[in-house]
Amino acid sequence: MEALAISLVNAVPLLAGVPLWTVTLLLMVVVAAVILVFALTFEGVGSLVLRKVAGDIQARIGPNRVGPNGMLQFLADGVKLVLKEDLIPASADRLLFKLAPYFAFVGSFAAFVVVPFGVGLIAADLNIGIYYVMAVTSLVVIGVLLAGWSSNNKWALLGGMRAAAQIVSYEIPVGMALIPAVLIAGSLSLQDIVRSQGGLLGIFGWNLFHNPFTFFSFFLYFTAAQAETNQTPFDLPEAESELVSGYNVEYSGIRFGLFFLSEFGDMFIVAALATACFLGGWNVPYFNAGALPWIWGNLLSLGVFLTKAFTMVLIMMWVRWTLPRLRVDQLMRMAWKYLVPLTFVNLLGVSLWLLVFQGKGIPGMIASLFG
Amino acid sequence: MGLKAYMNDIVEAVVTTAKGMRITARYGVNPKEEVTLQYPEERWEIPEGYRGFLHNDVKKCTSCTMCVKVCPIDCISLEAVRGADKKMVLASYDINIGRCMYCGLCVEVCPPKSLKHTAGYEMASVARGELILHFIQEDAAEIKARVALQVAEVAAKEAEAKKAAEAQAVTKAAEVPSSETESADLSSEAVRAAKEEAGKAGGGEPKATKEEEKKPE
Amino acid sequence: MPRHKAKGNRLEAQAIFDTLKGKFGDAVVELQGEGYSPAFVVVAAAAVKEVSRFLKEDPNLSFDVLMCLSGVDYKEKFAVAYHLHSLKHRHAIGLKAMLPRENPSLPTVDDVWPAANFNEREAFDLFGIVFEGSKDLRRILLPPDWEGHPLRKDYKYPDFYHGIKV
Amino acid sequence: MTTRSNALPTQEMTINMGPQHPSTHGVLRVILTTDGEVVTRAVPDVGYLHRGLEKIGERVTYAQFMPFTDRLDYLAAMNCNCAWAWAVEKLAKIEVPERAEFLRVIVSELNRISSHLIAFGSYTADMGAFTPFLYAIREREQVNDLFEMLCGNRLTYNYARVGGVSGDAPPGFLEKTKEFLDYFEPKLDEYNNLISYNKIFVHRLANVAVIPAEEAVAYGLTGPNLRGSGVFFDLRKDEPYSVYPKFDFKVCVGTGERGTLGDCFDRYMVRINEMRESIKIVRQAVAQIPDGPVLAKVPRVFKPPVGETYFRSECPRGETGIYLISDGSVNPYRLKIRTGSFVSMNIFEKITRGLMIADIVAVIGSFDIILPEIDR
Repeated sequence: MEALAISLVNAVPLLAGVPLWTVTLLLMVVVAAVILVFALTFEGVGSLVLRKVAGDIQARIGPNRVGPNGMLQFLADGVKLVLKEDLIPASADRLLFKLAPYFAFVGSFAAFVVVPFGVGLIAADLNIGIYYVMAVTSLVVIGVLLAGWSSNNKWALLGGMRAAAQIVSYEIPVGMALIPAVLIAGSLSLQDIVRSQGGLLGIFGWNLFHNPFTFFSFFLYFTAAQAETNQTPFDLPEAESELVSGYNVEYSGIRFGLFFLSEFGDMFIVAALATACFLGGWNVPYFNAGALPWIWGNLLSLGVFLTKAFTMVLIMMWVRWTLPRLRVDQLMRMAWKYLVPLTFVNLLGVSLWLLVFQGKGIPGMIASLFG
Repeated sequence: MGLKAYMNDIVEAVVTTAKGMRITARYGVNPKEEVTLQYPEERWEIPEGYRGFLHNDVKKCTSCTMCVKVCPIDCISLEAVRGADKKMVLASYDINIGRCMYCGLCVEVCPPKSLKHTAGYEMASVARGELILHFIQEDAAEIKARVALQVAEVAAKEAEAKKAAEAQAVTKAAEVPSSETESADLSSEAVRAAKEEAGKAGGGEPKATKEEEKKPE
Repeated sequence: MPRHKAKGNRLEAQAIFDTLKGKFGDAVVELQGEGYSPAFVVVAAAAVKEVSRFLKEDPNLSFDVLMCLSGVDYKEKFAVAYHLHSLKHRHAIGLKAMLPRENPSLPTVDDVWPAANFNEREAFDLFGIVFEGSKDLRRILLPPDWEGHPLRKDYKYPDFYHGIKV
Repeated sequence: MTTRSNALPTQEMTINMGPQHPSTHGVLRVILTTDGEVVTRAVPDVGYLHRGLEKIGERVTYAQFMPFTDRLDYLAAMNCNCAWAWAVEKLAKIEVPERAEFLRVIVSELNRISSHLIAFGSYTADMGAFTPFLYAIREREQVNDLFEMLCGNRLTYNYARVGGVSGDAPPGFLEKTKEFLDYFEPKLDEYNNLISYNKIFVHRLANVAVIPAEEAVAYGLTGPNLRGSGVFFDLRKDEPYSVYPKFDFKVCVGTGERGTLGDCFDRYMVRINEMRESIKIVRQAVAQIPDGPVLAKVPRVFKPPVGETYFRSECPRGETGIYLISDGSVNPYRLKIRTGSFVSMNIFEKITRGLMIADIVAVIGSFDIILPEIDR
């Protein structure tokens, strides 16, 4: 961020007198605003696309009344949620009740900082990228637990307990499944991971095809991440048909809206991490986006990244409208007896593979055969 | 839980999920699968036997109260007065479609087939009063009054005709004794009383009180 | 007993009545045959439990299904009608116990046929017939504090229930 | 219920899976006492939809009670209509013309298909998969269109009459039925691929609330709930009424293919297979339907002879038995309707001990109960 600020100060003489740290601060605020706008629009459009995809799959039309073919439905939802009176149950724990949605939203929005949108487009290229994401997304657990406990409703309490058990126990497989990408790139920073998948191999440079273990760990990551963000096969915390509506049963108005947005935020984060770590992030296949002039390089890489992320989101929606829901004990059994051992074996496999082949994947070796 | 069962679980999970997703994908991909109907714009065509709101063709209705008796929830109310020409005149015929359950028993049992189901089904209303269909626009009491007057006039005409007949009979009786009996319960006073009341009510419609139904002899 | 070959022999009502008459003597009062589609064996109220246990356990009767238990108000007396069916022999019989008009009660059969519990609670709820020894006899369909038993012929509708017009 | 002595003293929670709950299929209230997620005792509390149908039955005439039987089990109104008509005909020994009996069988089996579709759809929706529910509703709409064309109403048909049926099938009805059956038959395999054998769905259903055959018979379960436990008892085969003997179809029974015999999965699969059998029946009925009148001569003021009768008919949710007492007057003297869902609630408390809350939803779905039938 400082480099950007210095280049800005040199370019604009007007700013010469202003001390450096205010400029960086201002720049951070501007970037944060851009990211927030992107996050909110994605979450709004995401909810509309979810309902359209649902309609399409279920042989019906989906929202098509508000705006041309239903395009402004998400704005209508937003306005409705803002205007709706948000009730607080009489015997609820008021402070925690109000606090819970912010935890949930902050938990999911903070992870946007590290998402590698383009060649230069990243809010903060932290060198502990993935570790940071793991830490921040576990804030959602606190939010959901608070919501469950503070709304003084037995169904919400059950929903909160389930959420705590589920998200915590799926953090481990998610973490373990991402580490192969870190091993290959040799750094936690997401930009480095994406750059490690670039180069002339094009599509085969992706970590997905690096070796059979990473291929397998992509699917492990995808399932575990779906569980961590309460997507359908694992949407036990807000199970409509059992717990009436899980932890957000007592929420209405914009508080419910925040939970709703944070759910879609999580969805995007999972898709973004999947593309960054396994599908080659913003790398344009067979073409070095960095070589282009500044503005075009970023736009092209941003476009490639977003298409990959959105296809991942669509796949999540597709799975959401197909599978039934697991029971709590089956959920736990799947986490501890299936995902955790599999990810560990997988991790072992990747590290052995890297040791034996000095970090080169199958496509890399084939390419080196042909010189 | 041997390793084989463990592996089998995973494989089975993946295979069945994939099969399920293939089906939802097939529906997701081709848009012509939509079956929903955009209600206010498009409406589904109603088959002709459809049991919608009831409609009673008042002219054909002989007010035989069969429909009132057969309705399980008594939502048809009917008032009729016997007219001068011995046929029943409908004073009021209401069906409370708020309570009606469209079972169709009344339509089946209606002898003159005047009560029919229309194809209407959109009658949502704010006030419950609107859900009571009145098939006779005129107020019931007026009809009764008018009918009572007609009956009275006809009775009066008959009375005069009878008096004239008596007069002839008396003259004839002078030559031939006649054994005509006559129950003149309808004396001329009844006619005069009816007219008086009409006069007393004075201007505007002749608001006659609800008169007893006159039994013709 | 997954497969029910119809190997049992299907007894007629008269034959069932005779076996019961033989076994229980005067406790079995009469057989209501004509006009009753499944014939009814009228039994003294006190002997209902023994008769029903015998009907269930006896091998060539083996009435293992209690299809329907219903209270009936015959104006001057109450009755509880049991409809029984045997899966093995494919035959059906009715069992009827006559009860006096004021505080009618008879022993329960829910230990012979567990299916009887809900039906007995309904008969108690709508007729006021008390089943002694029942597992839990409380109102099932009406609110717990409802007075009167609606299905009785002499039932007068209360005007209000907790201020709600009935 | 904590066993270890030094364990944290936990308290049991009582939750009202109350009259308004997304998956109690109506206004059923289950009082759950749970220890965490595990249910120690689930007591069903019924009666929220009690309209006193039997008291009404004593003040209306035999023909007037027909529309009330629609409200007995509104998802299978045709079966209840025909059950009432058959019961009164058995009491008064009325001869029903052949064509009317065929029409009754066709509509009863079509209604069985649409009722099982709802059972299948709402069961998968309770388990979290919403899509199959909409596919099931799409198919059911076509059955509703057929009924609308036949008798003019989509849900409360009031189609049967004492002595026959209210109206003959309009032209094109039988062809449309054949079209529907041909369209619908492959759909069943599609459902099985989509959801029935899905790993998660099977895990949610198999070995949950197992009812052994003896217990099912002792508790008086009937219909798919009884056959799910492996008991071969189907009224259409064992106590044949109407023209059912003319058709050949199989009695579908639970086979314990994905867990022990008599679990939720078996009851669910019996319903799916029963839909196939109903398709077979309707095909044969449409092929063999004779011509002729559809309503026997029944006097307008219908006074049946004095007597008592108990008629049992196979409804989608179990056996609907009508115990009818007539004292020769125009109104029935006493009318007791025994239904399948009422009896399956009887066994509910016994088999749900120790299950989890999510399983309570699975058990309610597997019994396919419907509240107007329980409360009458």
